[in-house]
Amino acid sequence: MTPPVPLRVRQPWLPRLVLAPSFVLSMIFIYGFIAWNGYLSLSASRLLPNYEFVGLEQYATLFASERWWVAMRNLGIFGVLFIGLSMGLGLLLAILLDQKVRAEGALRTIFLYPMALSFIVTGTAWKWILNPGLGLEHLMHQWGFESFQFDWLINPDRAIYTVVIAGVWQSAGFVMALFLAGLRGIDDSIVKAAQLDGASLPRIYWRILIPSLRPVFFSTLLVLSHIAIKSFDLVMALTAGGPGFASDVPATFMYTMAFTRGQIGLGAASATVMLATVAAIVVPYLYSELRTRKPA
Amino acid sequence: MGALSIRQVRKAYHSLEILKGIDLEVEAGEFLILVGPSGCGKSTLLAMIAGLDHPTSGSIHIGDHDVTHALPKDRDIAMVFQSYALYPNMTVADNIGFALEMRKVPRAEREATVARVAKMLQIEHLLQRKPAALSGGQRQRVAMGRALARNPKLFLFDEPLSNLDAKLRVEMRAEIKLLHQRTRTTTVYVTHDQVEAMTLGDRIAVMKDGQVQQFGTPDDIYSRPANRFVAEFIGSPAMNFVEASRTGAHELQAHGLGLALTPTQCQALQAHGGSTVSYGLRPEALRFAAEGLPGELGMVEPTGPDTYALVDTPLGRLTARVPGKVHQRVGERVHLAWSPEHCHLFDGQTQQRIA
Amino acid sequence: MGALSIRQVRKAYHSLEILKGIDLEVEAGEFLILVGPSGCGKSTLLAMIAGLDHPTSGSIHIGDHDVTHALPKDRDIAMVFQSYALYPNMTVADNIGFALEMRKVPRAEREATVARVAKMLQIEHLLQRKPAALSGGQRQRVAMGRALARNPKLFLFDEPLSNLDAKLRVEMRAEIKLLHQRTRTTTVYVTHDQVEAMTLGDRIAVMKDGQVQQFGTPDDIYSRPANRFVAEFIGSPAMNFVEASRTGAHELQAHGLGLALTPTQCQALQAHGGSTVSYGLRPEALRFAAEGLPGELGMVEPTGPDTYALVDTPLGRLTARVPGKVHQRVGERVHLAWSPEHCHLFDGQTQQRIA
Amino acid sequence: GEVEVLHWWTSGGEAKAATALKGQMLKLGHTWRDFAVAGGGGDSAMTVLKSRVVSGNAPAAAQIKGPSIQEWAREGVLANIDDVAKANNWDALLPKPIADGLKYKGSYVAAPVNVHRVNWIWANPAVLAKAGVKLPTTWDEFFTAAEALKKAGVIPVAHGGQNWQDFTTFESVALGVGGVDFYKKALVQLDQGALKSPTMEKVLTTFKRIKDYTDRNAPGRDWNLATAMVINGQAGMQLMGDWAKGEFIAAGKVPGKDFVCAAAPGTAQAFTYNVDSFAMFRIKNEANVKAQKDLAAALVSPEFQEVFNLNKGSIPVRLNMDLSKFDDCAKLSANDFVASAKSGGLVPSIAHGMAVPSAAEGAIKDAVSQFWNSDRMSAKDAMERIASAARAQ
Amino acid sequence: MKHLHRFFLLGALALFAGLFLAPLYVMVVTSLKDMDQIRAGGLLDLPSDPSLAAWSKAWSSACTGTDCGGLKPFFMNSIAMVVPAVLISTVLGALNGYVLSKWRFRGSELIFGLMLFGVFMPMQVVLLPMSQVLGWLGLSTSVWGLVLVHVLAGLPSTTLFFRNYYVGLPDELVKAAMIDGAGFWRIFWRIVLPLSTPILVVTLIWQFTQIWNDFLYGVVFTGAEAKPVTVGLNNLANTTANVKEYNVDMAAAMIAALPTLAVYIIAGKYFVRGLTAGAVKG
Ligand SMILES: Nc1ncnc2c1ncn2[C@@H]1O[C@H](COP(=O)(O)OP(=O)(O)OP(=O)(O)O)[C@@H](O)[C@H]1O
Ligand SMILES: Nc1ncnc2c1ncn2[C@@H]1O[C@H](COP(=O)(O)OP(=O)(O)OP(=O)(O)O)[C@@H](O)[C@H]1O
Ligand SMILES: [Mg+2]
Ligand SMILES: [Mg+2]
Repeated sequence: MTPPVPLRVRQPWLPRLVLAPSFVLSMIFIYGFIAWNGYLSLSASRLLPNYEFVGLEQYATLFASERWWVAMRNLGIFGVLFIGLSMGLGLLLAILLDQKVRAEGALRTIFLYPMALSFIVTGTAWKWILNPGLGLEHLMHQWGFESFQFDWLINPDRAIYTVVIAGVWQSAGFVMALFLAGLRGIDDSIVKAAQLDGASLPRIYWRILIPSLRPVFFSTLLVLSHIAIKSFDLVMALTAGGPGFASDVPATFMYTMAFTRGQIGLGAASATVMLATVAAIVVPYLYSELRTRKPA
Repeated sequence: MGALSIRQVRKAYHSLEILKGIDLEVEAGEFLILVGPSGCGKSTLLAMIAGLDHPTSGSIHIGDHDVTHALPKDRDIAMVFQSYALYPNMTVADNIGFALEMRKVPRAEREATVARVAKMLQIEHLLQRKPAALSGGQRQRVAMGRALARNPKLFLFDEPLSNLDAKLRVEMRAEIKLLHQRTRTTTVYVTHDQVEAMTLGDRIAVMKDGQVQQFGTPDDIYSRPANRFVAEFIGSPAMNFVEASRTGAHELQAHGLGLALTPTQCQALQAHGGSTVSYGLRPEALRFAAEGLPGELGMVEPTGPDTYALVDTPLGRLTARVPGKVHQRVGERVHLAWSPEHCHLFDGQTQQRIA
Repeated sequence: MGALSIRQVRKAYHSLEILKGIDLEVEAGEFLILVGPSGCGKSTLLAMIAGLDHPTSGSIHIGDHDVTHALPKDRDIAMVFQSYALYPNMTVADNIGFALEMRKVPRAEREATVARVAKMLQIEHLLQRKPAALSGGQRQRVAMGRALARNPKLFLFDEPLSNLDAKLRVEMRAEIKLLHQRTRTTTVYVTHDQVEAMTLGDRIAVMKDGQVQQFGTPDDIYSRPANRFVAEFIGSPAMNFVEASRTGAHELQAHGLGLALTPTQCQALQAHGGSTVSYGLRPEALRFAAEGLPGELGMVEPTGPDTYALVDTPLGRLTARVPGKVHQRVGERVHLAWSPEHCHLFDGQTQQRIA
Repeated sequence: GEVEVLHWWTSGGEAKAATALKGQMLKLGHTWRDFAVAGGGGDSAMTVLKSRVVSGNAPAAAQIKGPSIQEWAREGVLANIDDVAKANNWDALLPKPIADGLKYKGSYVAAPVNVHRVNWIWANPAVLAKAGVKLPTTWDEFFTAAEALKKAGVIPVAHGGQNWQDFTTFESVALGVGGVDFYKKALVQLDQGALKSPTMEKVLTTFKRIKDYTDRNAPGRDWNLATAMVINGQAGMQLMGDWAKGEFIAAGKVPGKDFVCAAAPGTAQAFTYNVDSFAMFRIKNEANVKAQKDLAAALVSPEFQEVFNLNKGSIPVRLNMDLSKFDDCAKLSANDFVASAKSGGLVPSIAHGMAVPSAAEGAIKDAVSQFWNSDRMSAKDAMERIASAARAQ
Repeated sequence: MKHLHRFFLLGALALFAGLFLAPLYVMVVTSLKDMDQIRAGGLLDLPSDPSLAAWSKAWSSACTGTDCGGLKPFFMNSIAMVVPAVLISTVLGALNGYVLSKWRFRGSELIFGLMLFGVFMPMQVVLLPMSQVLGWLGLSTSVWGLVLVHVLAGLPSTTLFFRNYYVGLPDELVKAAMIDGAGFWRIFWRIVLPLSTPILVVTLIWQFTQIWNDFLYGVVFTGAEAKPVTVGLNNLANTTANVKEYNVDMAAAMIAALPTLAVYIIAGKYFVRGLTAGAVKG
């Protein structure tokens, strides 16, 4: 007679236990801090946090501040252009690389390497290249194109576009990698079927392959929009929000207010608005993502 | 001049020769089956007919045209892929209409065609769905619909049923057959399932290692396999083989037992050299009898209408296909009998058919 | 007391009831088949036997132990998955030995077992390969080897052959059967292929929508299907059905034609209420005859030993399974005949067997 | 004990000065932990300081000045160093306006190191000579000179387009054009009337005119690079505080010969001061407190004041020091300091955080910088913006 | 025709490659020039007299504040901080992903969603609260404090990566191992982890670049002794004598970038492969 099977229920506690530390830490780190920040935004905090309650005063100040609206408008311009151009360029590069090019490995690395570099590192080079007196404009003048003008960095109306250029440079390669991965994941026979159906290569991409990348578009969009919203060192390194505050974005606004201006309350208010914006984009996505991924 | 001629087609990837000189002539309206084990080059040959790949040497003709180097879109071919290759981003209707759109067929005409095809395949209610929302059988029909919308010179199918479950496979098989009976479009159909090959084909090309082993009607292939490979590959359960040696001009012996032959077989054997012979018997040629080859019942597999009985005999383990049920029990002694005209003889060395 | 008892097992995910009270008793050494269409709950039931999931109510006993809530590793079972679930990072030898290692079997003994199993399955030459370097049939064997190494109380198979091609499926089916004859380990085997179900099982449980429709020997299931669903599901090509109405206590008529019945059938019919009856005929019960039911030959599917003939008759399209070849041509007039004792009668409403 | 000192003195002259201080502390047997955070005129340093204070781990001393000292003190994180002040008689040594700036509720919480004069103009005499002009003393002269320099093919005004540099220039213009009283009213008391007066408009117009004489590459340029342009003759003049002198000296230039200095046009009678100071933070360890006090004492000691200010280009904060080692510019500065203290022309620099709380300062700085950089904004618009910025608290 | 096609394709790729490489090229070339040549202009010119002097100065003798030790000490700090931070966040991410994909329980999806939101937190928001917490823990200004911050900041993304990858591993593997008698840890260790190479590479590279390149946390949460290389670089580049030594700045920037660049060049292939293998759904 074999010994009776021990009557043990499943061990539901072990997976939970393993997840617990990360869960608790994230709860504190993410939601605790969001709450803390939310509270500060309702306080009179200036140089250091204090807890004198002032209601929505900081928000009133924030929404009355011209600089804030410049920052928001810049985020709009930057967000749209940065996301649009990164996607466009990334997709173009992915398609070009998808044509069985011999040097694919090397080219991929070249397009991808900006990801590896922090703007603390490349900011100097970029500032230099974009500076009319030293960089591209200067170079063109030296080459004899005297009328060439490229002074966006110092033009308050254009400065934000230089940030876009640098941002696209940094992110396009990553987008390319994502799209390339997506393209490689598409069943080969679909292309063959389309060839038999009489479609030319550009049409195959346009009508079939690119539309099939829809899920990749969504994840890329998500990644890029959060880069756009969080973009901080990009702006800091390139223009520091200047000239004046012409290229300020919410992230730099928040930083300046909270840390160099001694208006922590105002900074916290702007951070809350930023978080709300992020949440408005991300939460619906996460929701749908988690719903559709129910175990099949 | 046939509808499709494949002449001395060879294909090598680097130094590896995949196709070793294929010759096939397909008549207009014929249903040709390419069958063979995995990796024998069926898909490669099909890709070359479609123009998705190009032969290293040899030529391919469709009707009167040499299309060896023509682009796929200029060949007027429709193909159903093993994976269906439906365009995931388009609705069923767009999938079916895509080829027409590419050929600049006016919208109204296109829609009429899609509707007609959908009706024929009974997928009208699915037209607005995306492929992801279809079941396996439905996808298979859409893939067929895509091909049918075109009314091409040639249909190519690459194992279109291999992803389906047994039940659906039988149904779809019948549908494809009916379809062909209706449209009479020349068709090349790849499979490695020998039942599909037998039931669908007007003619069958059995391939192995990049070579055609036999090219003939299903009946030819089944009743007069050209060599031992074909004999073993076609038919389920597979043919039983007994290795026999010649003890006289027209006498065969295996494990000390003489094997009976018909006069025709004797003649053929006599005309043939070689010292060993493979003696093949299909399971349905064997029957239980009161006397004959004695053996012990090793296993019984009832399938419903028939039962497969595995019998251990002095000639080795033989499978018999018995109609209805087997009443003997495993381990019991039984006797197997067969008429010599049902046996197949192959040369022991070359494996080629003798009779 | 059986080797495995499943008692009133129910399973619901949220509000959806997947299993609706399953009762099964399996004797020691028996080979039980669970068969049914996709989504009927076969895998769910198997997972509960394995302990990978737990019933909402009811209990499961292995031998004398209630294992309803025991952990998988404490149940002493081995399972072969449809996808094989070989550990891709381990060699074949490690795959086979993993369970023993987990049970702290000493290395020497483990190696001996792996060697023995590998020998039995003829995969000795593959022991150092990774699963990725194996063909489908080889993988299947390794998956079996993994189960065999354990010598468990119970074997569970979840559609182990459905990924194989037709040829290999037949071979592996025979191997599994032989293995069971050798080891006599109690086995539960899930499939939706009715040929596998018929050939392998000592007993078969036909499931549909989370309920057992019939539980009996293959012969029972094939010859005396409990309801129309079972009759249609088991057998390929499927049983032909004619919807008939009762014109008297024991007279049936369809499309104006009277249908012959045996006296036993008449009695059963008489004892039974209901106004409509499904009249079922297996394809092999039909044969071509000089007279009988007239019809037109719609399609011919030769499979080698038999031919399926689809005949359009006043009673609808009927499939006949004819031994050997069919010499009539498509479109020709033929007559079908059958003996009444081969027909099955089901109630038109409840679909339950009458006779 | 150990002193950790947070500062952003990382550039040439400043770094030498910091090294001098370190030397002193080492001599007293303390350990010096240098906590330099470069960049952004102390912006990054402030961020770090805040997080350090929040985490309860403040450095012993940090470079803080002006009203910020009171702001920090109000948060209750600064240490009382009255005992050091008394022992060294600071009340007598330091000019009253400056001493008041270092106190919170009557107690010293910070130690001063120097006085910077912000309203300076620097020039390269060789370049001026080439263009045939002399160092301007009024704004009219300034623009004449600038025009001549431009003709001569040099950049008239070296400027770094960072907002604090724009603001520094603005402040000098305001003082020169509007005079001391206007400056006090508008930029210290933030009087709305003064901020919206015609004087203010004139100040802004003058300020904006300067931009025409700067080069296009100015944006983002560091001040010391602008100074370097004067040093190597690329540019003629620079409006910048006296720390610029440190760069001239560090480059081996001799005052009066290789470069010349003067009060910014129209401000000879006034003195905008920028006092660097170290606020002392509350720390726990006894030994470290001792070191901290020694640091405070050392900062005001004559030896350090001399060494430090010689390097930094500023003048000692102690009155009555022997200035024999100092150069002419410094001597001029020291004289004006004493004189303007008497005449009431001593005003705090708004651009360097000496005049108004940081929030108002920042908001005005934004407005000024925006005006400087925008080609479309009129002086009137700018005035409105500055006035409304001044209401920020 | 076909060749023309190819020509344009390669031309376009080469053009883009040139544009992408330009900043790096400028940095490298400038770091090898001497100051005279830099002043003469010619951004794209090759160095007339290439020398590594600027590199060696940036590495070991450039000054910031009162220190003249170059980047070397900062570099070492970075290594000491990056290695544990990357390893810990990766291991935790792998465990979380394992639980969230293979051992789901009621509410685990919600937990995942809540954690995932952290990916989108603007980093400035956490500076002050984090300082407070580190102060309470007594970890402010220590390397371990910074490691903790990076682990926390990286956890949402590493969890996301692993979870999405593990979702793609067949559940049957885990079930088979359970039946074979392996428990939670053994399944992870013996089955799941050995199959994680592609995603491990992606995560390691990702975390390494994120953490190595971080400036804000580095400057805020470190004391005088533990500052990472980005902070050193920033101080160095913003520390100017009367002449701005662009060559030294660029050399310093290159030194600071070298490890991440090397990682991308050596392992970039696996990065893309790993993305294909499961980090992107698509
Ligand atoms: N691009 C290629 N390069 C090298 N070898 C190839 C290539 N394509 C196919 N092969 C090889 O050619 C042989 C034939 O392949 P093919 O796909 O035609 O086989 P098949 O008969 O269709 O098999 P299956 O039934 O498995 O589909 C295989 O051995 C395969 O490995
Ligand atoms: N975790 C789950 N949550 C909700 N529904 C489930 C879950 N697992 C299975 N089901 C549902 O239970 C039903 C039975 O599933 P099961 O896998 O047992 O079917 P099956 O008989 O094995 O089918 P197949 O032959 O396709 O393998 C299906 O409808 C399935 O969608
Ligand atoms: Mg194939
Ligand atoms: Mg299943």
